[in-house]
Amino acid sequence: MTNEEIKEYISSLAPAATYDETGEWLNILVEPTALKPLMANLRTGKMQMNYLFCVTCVDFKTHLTMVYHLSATTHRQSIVIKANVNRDTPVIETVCDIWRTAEFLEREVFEMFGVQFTNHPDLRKLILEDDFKGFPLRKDFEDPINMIKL
Amino acid sequence: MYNQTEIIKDTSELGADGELVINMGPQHPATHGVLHLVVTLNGETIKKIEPHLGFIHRSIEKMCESLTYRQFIYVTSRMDYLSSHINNLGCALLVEKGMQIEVPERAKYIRVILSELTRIASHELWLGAMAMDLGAFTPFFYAFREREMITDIMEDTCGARLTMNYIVPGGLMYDLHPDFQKKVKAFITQFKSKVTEYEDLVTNNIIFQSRTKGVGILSAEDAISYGCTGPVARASGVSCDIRKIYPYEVYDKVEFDEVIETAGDSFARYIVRVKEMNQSIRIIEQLIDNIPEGDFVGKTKNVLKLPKGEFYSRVETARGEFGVYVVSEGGTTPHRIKFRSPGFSNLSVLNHIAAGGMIGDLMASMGTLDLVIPDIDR
Amino acid sequence: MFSLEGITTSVQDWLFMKFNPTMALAMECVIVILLSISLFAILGLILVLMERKVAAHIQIRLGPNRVGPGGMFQTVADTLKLIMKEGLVPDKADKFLFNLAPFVVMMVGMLLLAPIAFAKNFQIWDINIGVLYISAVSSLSVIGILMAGWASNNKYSLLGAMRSGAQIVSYELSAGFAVLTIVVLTGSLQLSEIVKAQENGWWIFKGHIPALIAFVLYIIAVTAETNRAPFDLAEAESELTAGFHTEYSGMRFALFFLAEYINIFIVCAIGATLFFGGWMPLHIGNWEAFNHIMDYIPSSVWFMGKTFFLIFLIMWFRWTFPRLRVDQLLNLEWKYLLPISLFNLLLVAIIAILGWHF
Amino acid sequence: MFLKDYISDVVNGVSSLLKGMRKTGYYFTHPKEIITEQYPDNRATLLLSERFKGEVVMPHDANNEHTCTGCTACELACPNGTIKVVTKFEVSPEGKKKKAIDTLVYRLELCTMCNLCIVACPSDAIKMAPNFEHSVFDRTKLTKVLNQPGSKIREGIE
Repeated sequence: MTNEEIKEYISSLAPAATYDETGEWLNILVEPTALKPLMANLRTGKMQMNYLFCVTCVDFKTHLTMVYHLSATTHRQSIVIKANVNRDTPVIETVCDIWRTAEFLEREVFEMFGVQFTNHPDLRKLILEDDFKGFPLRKDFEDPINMIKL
Repeated sequence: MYNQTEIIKDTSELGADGELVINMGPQHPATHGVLHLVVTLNGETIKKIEPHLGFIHRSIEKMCESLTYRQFIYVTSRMDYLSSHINNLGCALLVEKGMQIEVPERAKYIRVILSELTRIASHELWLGAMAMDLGAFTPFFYAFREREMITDIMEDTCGARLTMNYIVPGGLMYDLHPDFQKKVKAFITQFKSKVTEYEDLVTNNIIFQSRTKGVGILSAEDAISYGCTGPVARASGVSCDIRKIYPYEVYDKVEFDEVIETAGDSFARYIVRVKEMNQSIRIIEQLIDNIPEGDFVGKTKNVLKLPKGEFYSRVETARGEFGVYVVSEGGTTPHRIKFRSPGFSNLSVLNHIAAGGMIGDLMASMGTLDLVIPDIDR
Repeated sequence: MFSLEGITTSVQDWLFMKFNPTMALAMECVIVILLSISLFAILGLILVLMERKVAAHIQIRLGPNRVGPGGMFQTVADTLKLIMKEGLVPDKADKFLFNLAPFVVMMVGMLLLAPIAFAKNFQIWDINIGVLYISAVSSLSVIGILMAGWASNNKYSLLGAMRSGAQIVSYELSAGFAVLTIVVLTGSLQLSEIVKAQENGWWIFKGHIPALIAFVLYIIAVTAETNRAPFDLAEAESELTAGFHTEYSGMRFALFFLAEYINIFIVCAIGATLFFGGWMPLHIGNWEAFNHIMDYIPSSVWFMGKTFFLIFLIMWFRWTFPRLRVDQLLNLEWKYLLPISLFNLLLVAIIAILGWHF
Repeated sequence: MFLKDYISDVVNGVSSLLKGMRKTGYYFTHPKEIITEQYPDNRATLLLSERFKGEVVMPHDANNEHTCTGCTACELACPNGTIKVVTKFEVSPEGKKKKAIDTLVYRLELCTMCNLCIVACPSDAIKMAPNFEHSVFDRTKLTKVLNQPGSKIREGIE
């Protein structure tokens, strides 16, 4: 599939999507609300994206961006799905019922960035202790004891 | 003299249906580090395993945000310390890709040879540690004898035995040690003569086979869905070798087979790793005599600045696909860096494959997942 | 020829000459108790060192080599350390049972010492049901292990103790059957009779293949009974940290440790008695000259040599094999060892009735 | 053929176990294969690779001169803040002011032996020494001053 075909296909699923082809792979920016149906379609539809190899979040100081790297073990074409979420109350729907690996990756994003994943079966802290305050990977996180400014 | 009912209450904290919750780890002989598993048992049968991570979490991703593109490579040695060289390579590839740095051919060959040596060393350690999990202590020492030869080679060439940091963006830190080729050849001869020992002691052993065959079965669909990579996924019949799919460095010039088993049980994972060692030997044999002359490091600018944008590079470590995702704002340090560690995804499958088995099966499943805890926690 | 028999009889004569019979008997008891305790201590030291050296050489290492010449006093130093160490009792443990358990295990070992013939005519108690006595008493050690596991108030200990219970109860059977084959061949339960029956050749040679099979079964079963690898599920290091003695430290742990090695010694001594003729030198049929030369080696050396050979065999197992899983352990007993040993007993009975053995 | 399978199971199992025992038995009876190194005793003959990254040192020649110009390249290259260069201005006989090092503080307890400072150094003033016995009883002893007291920069190094 060429990038044009993918774009066409995704536009039919999520009309509001915007595209960015400057990087190595096709980047697709969608609305957080449109993410879940799109993902479900990408997994089961004609793209058959069965391999979610990276889920992460980036703090752009004005907003958070969820980044999903998708690929397929059959045709090996990778695409990147992004969704901007609000920094104060970041909420997005989980994809861990589509790809099981997302369960742990989303738990990590939850504790490091504070993104709330709705319908996640077990959204607890995975790495940090339960009473940890703050979201360490956000840019404004301050820890005067453990972070040494050089 | 004692009140029996009181002791029952204190001893076992029996849950509903007589469940027994035990904490395996953070200090437990089988978790090889500081992994904490909360295991719910019903008699000897495991009902649920819940990993608790973070005992060696150093927030390497946050640290890297304040390190330059030259400096952040050395931190990655501390993640998967058993394949530190390959981790370094992944990061260097990302910087080279982002800045279009030309790497000399000689450096590429050396990088691949050292990667494969690292892979063998990692698998050797895994083999010993896994046999130890299953109660056989002796293979550990035999495996370490061969591994010691590799660490000696690493020490000669890279100056360190575990956290090499031999790779810099654009090439290598310094040239090969003059004895390198001789020593690698000596290692290959030694390894080939000793590999039958593992077969006698471990592979063909009836107890080992009955402990691992049919234990911890992972289907191909689940392997993909859980994001498993490396030998874990290949044992389930999923082709996922980055060296074959997206060849980097000189992997497209060498002949080797991607080892794939279909059973998906612990024994298949074991066999995949043992066969992979032989494939690594095959790669080294093809390259060791053909290292081209030339520079070992390409021309790079003094200050490395990645252009604005996003970059992703991946390599095949001993445990699977290691990915580096960098968001750059154009400065000397990354804006956000994310390491896709193979161990993290491989760990998430543990509950799926070990629940329903016995405590002894948990050791076989966990051992063959080859978990390195600093890699998982990062 | 040097003989221990002379010493024992002269000591006995002297005691009976000096004191009245009751007093002399009491004195003899005290001497025997002291001797067996010191034997325990010495055996513990030797066997632990031997295990470490065997393990080291199998694992291409040197083993202990710093304390004394060639590391000879390493175990003495270890014992000193264990004696000095504080014996912790976990909170909420059942203190009485917790303290009692190591002694129960230890006492079983001591009781088993009674019928063993260490040399010609050197035996504490030549009981006429010796073999039966051994089978009966050796199964008592499981009580001590269960006590330890239960009283520790630790989940790992409990799991280990339960495993050990299942294991010892089932392997008791095939060990018993293996012993019975020799009883059938000899026609006596008395250990001295069994040894005497091997005057013209050991049972393992005289009893044809069934005796060999019985020996293999016996070794496997007693390895399991003494909780040794590959059947060390009760302490399975990588699964249950240390199993039933997870919470034990200091001298209490040392007693468990000692009892393990004493148990190995005892089962190997019995194995040597049953299959290798105990203190009986290697005799081959009517080769008078050969038999005569063999007689020159003291009987105690023969006994110890055979016992230590069997101990080495069990250590060799430990450092070669992986551990079985608990269900496989029981499968092995009920599906393989027990049917084979029943069949084997039948074969031996036929051989014994028809008089085919030498 | 249940019985046949049963017997072949037993025979195969036992033979696989015996093979393993033969291997371990071989090593037990061949003490020459032992690979133990008696560490503190063999210190005199211990071979360490010359590239071994043990600690950062600053070589001085016979005249107590080093080649460090105090350019702080190593300090900038270090990821952990292990090296601290304290500079001073020396007045040469001609009256020119020249930058030179006062002390080069090296904190071994922070160092990860990544070798980046050595690569960054333009005048090869520092190098890695193959020394791995770093244990001390007092942590402050791990903070070292690399330039020897009274040392000065070699002539001709800019």
